[in-house]
Amino acid sequence: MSLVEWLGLLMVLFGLPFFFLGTVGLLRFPDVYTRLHALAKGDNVGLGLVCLGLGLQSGSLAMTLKLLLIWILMLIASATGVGLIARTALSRGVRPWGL
Amino acid sequence: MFEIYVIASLLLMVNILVGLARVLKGPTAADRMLAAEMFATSAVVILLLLATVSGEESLVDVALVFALLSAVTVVTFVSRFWIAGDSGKDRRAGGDS
Amino acid sequence: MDALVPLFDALLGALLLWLAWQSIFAADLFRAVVSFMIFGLLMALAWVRLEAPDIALAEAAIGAGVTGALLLSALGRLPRERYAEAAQHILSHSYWLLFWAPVVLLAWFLWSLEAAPPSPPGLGEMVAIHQPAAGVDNPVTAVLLAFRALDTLLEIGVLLLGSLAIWSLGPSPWSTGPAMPSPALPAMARALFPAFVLVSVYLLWRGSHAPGGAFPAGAVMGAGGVLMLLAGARPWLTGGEQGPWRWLLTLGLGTMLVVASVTQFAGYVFFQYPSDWSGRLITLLELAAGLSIALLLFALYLGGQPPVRWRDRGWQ
Amino acid sequence: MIPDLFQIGPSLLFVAPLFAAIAAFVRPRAGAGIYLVSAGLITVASLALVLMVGTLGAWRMDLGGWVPPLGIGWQVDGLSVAMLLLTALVMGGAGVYRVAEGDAGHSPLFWPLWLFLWGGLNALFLSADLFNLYVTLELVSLAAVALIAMGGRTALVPAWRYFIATLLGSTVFLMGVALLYGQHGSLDMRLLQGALGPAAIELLASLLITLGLLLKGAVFPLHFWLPAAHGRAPSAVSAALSGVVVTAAFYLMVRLWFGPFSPMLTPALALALGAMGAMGILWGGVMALLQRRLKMLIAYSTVSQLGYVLLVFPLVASGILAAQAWHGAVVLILTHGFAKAALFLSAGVLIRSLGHDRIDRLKGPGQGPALAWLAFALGAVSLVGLPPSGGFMAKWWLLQSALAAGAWHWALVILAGSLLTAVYLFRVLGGPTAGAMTPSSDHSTRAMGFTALILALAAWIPGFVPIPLTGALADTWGMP
Amino acid sequence: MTFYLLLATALFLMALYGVFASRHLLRRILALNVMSTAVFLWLVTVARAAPGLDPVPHAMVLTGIVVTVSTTAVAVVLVVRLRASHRRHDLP
Repeated sequence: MSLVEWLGLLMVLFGLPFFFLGTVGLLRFPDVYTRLHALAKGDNVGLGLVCLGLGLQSGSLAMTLKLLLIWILMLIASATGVGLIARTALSRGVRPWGL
Repeated sequence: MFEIYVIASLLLMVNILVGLARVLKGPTAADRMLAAEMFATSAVVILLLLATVSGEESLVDVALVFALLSAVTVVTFVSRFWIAGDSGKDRRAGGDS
Repeated sequence: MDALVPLFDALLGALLLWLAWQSIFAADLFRAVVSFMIFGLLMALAWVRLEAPDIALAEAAIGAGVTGALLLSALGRLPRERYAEAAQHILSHSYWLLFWAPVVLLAWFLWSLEAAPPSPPGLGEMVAIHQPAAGVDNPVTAVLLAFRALDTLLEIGVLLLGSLAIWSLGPSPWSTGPAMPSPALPAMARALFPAFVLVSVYLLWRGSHAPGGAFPAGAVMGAGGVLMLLAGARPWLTGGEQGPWRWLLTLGLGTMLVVASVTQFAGYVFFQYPSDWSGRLITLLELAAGLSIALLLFALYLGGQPPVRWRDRGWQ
Repeated sequence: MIPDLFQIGPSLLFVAPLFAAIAAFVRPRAGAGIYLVSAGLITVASLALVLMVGTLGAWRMDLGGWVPPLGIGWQVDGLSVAMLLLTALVMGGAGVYRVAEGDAGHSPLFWPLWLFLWGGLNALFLSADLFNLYVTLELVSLAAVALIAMGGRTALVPAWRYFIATLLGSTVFLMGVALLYGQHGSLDMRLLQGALGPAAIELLASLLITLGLLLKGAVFPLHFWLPAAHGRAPSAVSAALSGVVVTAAFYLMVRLWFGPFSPMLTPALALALGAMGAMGILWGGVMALLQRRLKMLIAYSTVSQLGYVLLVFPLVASGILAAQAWHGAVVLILTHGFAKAALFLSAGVLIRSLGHDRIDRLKGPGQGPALAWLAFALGAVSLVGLPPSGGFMAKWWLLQSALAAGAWHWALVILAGSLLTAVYLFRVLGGPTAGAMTPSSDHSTRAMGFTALILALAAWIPGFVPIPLTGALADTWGMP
Repeated sequence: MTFYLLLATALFLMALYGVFASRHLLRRILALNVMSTAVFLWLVTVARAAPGLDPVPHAMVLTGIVVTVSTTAVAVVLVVRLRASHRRHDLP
């Protein structure tokens, strides 16, 4: 295996824990707003690292671009989605934890 | 290396299984929706890992479609079902809508 | 690794069973719908495990797109009471036969399954032999648009008929605009729309030699339309009698009917493509079907006949 | 090169209604005109096919030139063309009735849906491929549910019940098809014919398919959805549903159990199917007797009359005069379709001119247009099975077979069912014959009554000229 | 592959029970959807077990998915209409 592939594997392995932490947050955090925070980490950082890592290993430009596109799409969706849900929750009167 | 990816996808499945607790518990609809979004991301990663393991390129297309359409579900959720200003329902964060 | 794959299958199977149970029997209706959406998500993984990426693609495009949006929208129109009596037994008078007959039959079948495991002969070899004559590289496309093209014609007919049936029930039941003015939503829709077009064109192009084709492409495009609608864009599709859109909705079915019947006058049998033209005709059919499917799925989502003139909301 | 009529004829039956549906959707104002032109074309083509099969014999088509099991096959034999003719006359007649009714209050989407229903039915009767049959069944159900819902607010619940029942039926049907495909790698009925044996999986598959069809055909314990759906729909739609759509399920049962499934038709199974039919005859008859609204009465009568078709299984299984029983069942499907359509259409005329269909208030003088009552009476006589109507021929053949086999219980059921039919139909007819009838008042009511009359007369044809019909039917593949 | 056949059978039976046992109309639609998915799962498993990966069931399932989408959409809209005009969303 080449150095680039090792690097890729390393990035994937670094990315995966974000998902497990995201689930821990989803289960343990006290309200919607904090859970949104936990979710966004998995979506953005975890998926980003996995996509980059797999892209490094794929060795084909088209595949790498596709993986990057997946990450960007997920970023857009999760950024807007998190904002919309938080806004809606506030306007529906879901009280943030500790207030 | 591929064994690691298979183990990783297996762990992600366990992750989904554990996360289902949030779908069960709620309490608000948004919590359940969030968990579903989380699973969508996990499924994308599982698909990407399996694509690498099997060398089947079309699995990346499936992941691409999931990534593209994950926005549709959330936006429908907040504009058709869990609508803003429909207050009083979630005041104590216990009443499910 | 050999031990891991059955473990993966077992975990997937357990999750699917649990989610199916939740989507049918969960006390809370929204929980049921969310479970059903997750069920669809994991079914895509099952299709992948069974080496059917084309079905995974279709399931992903439709489940996460129009079906999910439709279920959520309908749920928003229904009263929000809790449903405690999730699984009431209403197996009264005449239902018993219908319910117990298949149960007994299938139980008996399971018992006999071990004795004689099914050994499917399949048509894989026959498709492989005749596929060059159909003029496409993807065997599934060859089956869909050459060998069993009548099924595909009727399938597009069912889609068109579904929209007509929905329209005949009345005007669209849900308000169309965004529920909450948010600057992020139109911005996102504008950013994503090129991606929707790009991905569906890509899927249509892939279809000739790999999993993809008219249906996933159309489904992605239709879901893109739903997103634009929710973000406040004014749809092009209207309920009036004028305009090109009625033609476009019927384009897929019409093209297939024309292609199927015209060749008869040149001495071919019904639905036979002249051999030199086969590949090109199939591409034409895919294009027409893809365009119609996108519009038809969007029309299905509307849930009723669109207004003759949409209120001009513009970009908020 | 001259187009081949054996190819053009069936494909015209398939293509014409779908093209017309598209045209009627794109140009809604011309809907009725488009319908009339296409209906004429399809009816002529159906008649031509009957003549061709009667004189030249049955044939098959391999669509696209792909030979099954790879491709989809169509069969054009006696049974198919008989059903196609039934469809053409009932759908054609009921459509003309709808044209005569005028445009007031009609959805412009009626014609596209109606033509889709017709196209789906034609595709169903032509198809010899089990999966293709599933798709056509779904097409027919979707069109039917939308048409039922056009009956207004009270039709929504019946439409829903029908939809759930028929969707469940389709899914169970598809499960059976999937099992068969797994075993044999083929979906073509003729290819499956030789291949199926009495193995467990195949028996299970055939039973699942039959269960789905029993649900779609509203056979006795599963009839719960039918009366309200057929009673609440607009009259033209009720005529099409009772006359053709429900019978499609019976057609498939006859086709399958005397075709590919025949090795599995054990006496016990035949007895079970016959018993369900007999229960349906009696139960539907009693329920019809108890109805207070005319259209509900006619709808329950469908449950009762179609029960006769299931008697064909034990009668054929007994082996004596089997062909007689088979012909009787098929002719019963045809005459019932015509007579029932006539009944629903004349009920529609009565509702239009009297404003209600309460049976107790139908009695008395001056009750409505004579033409509609005439059509109703003629249809009723055929439905009861009095000579020399077509319904008589059908029931007579069934009875003969039962008597020859010494099956007294079936003979008794046949006679009791006819007696019940006579009682509930003449309960309706008892009123107006006592009073004076008025000639049809306006032009459109007259035209509507006239279409009902023509359909009622069609139900009498087999009583007078049985030979050509049985001649065409004789060339049916798989006939006992 | 027997595993997936068993899974399909279990899903089919569970959904069949659900169609009868649930009162809410939307739930029945979900049950019918699970039921047809079970049939599709059966077909695809059969295709996988056939020699050389049989594409015909794949095509059948793709057709079936489109048909299911249309019928589901019509059923969902019918439920919404029923609720609007009859104030009810459960029927025996």
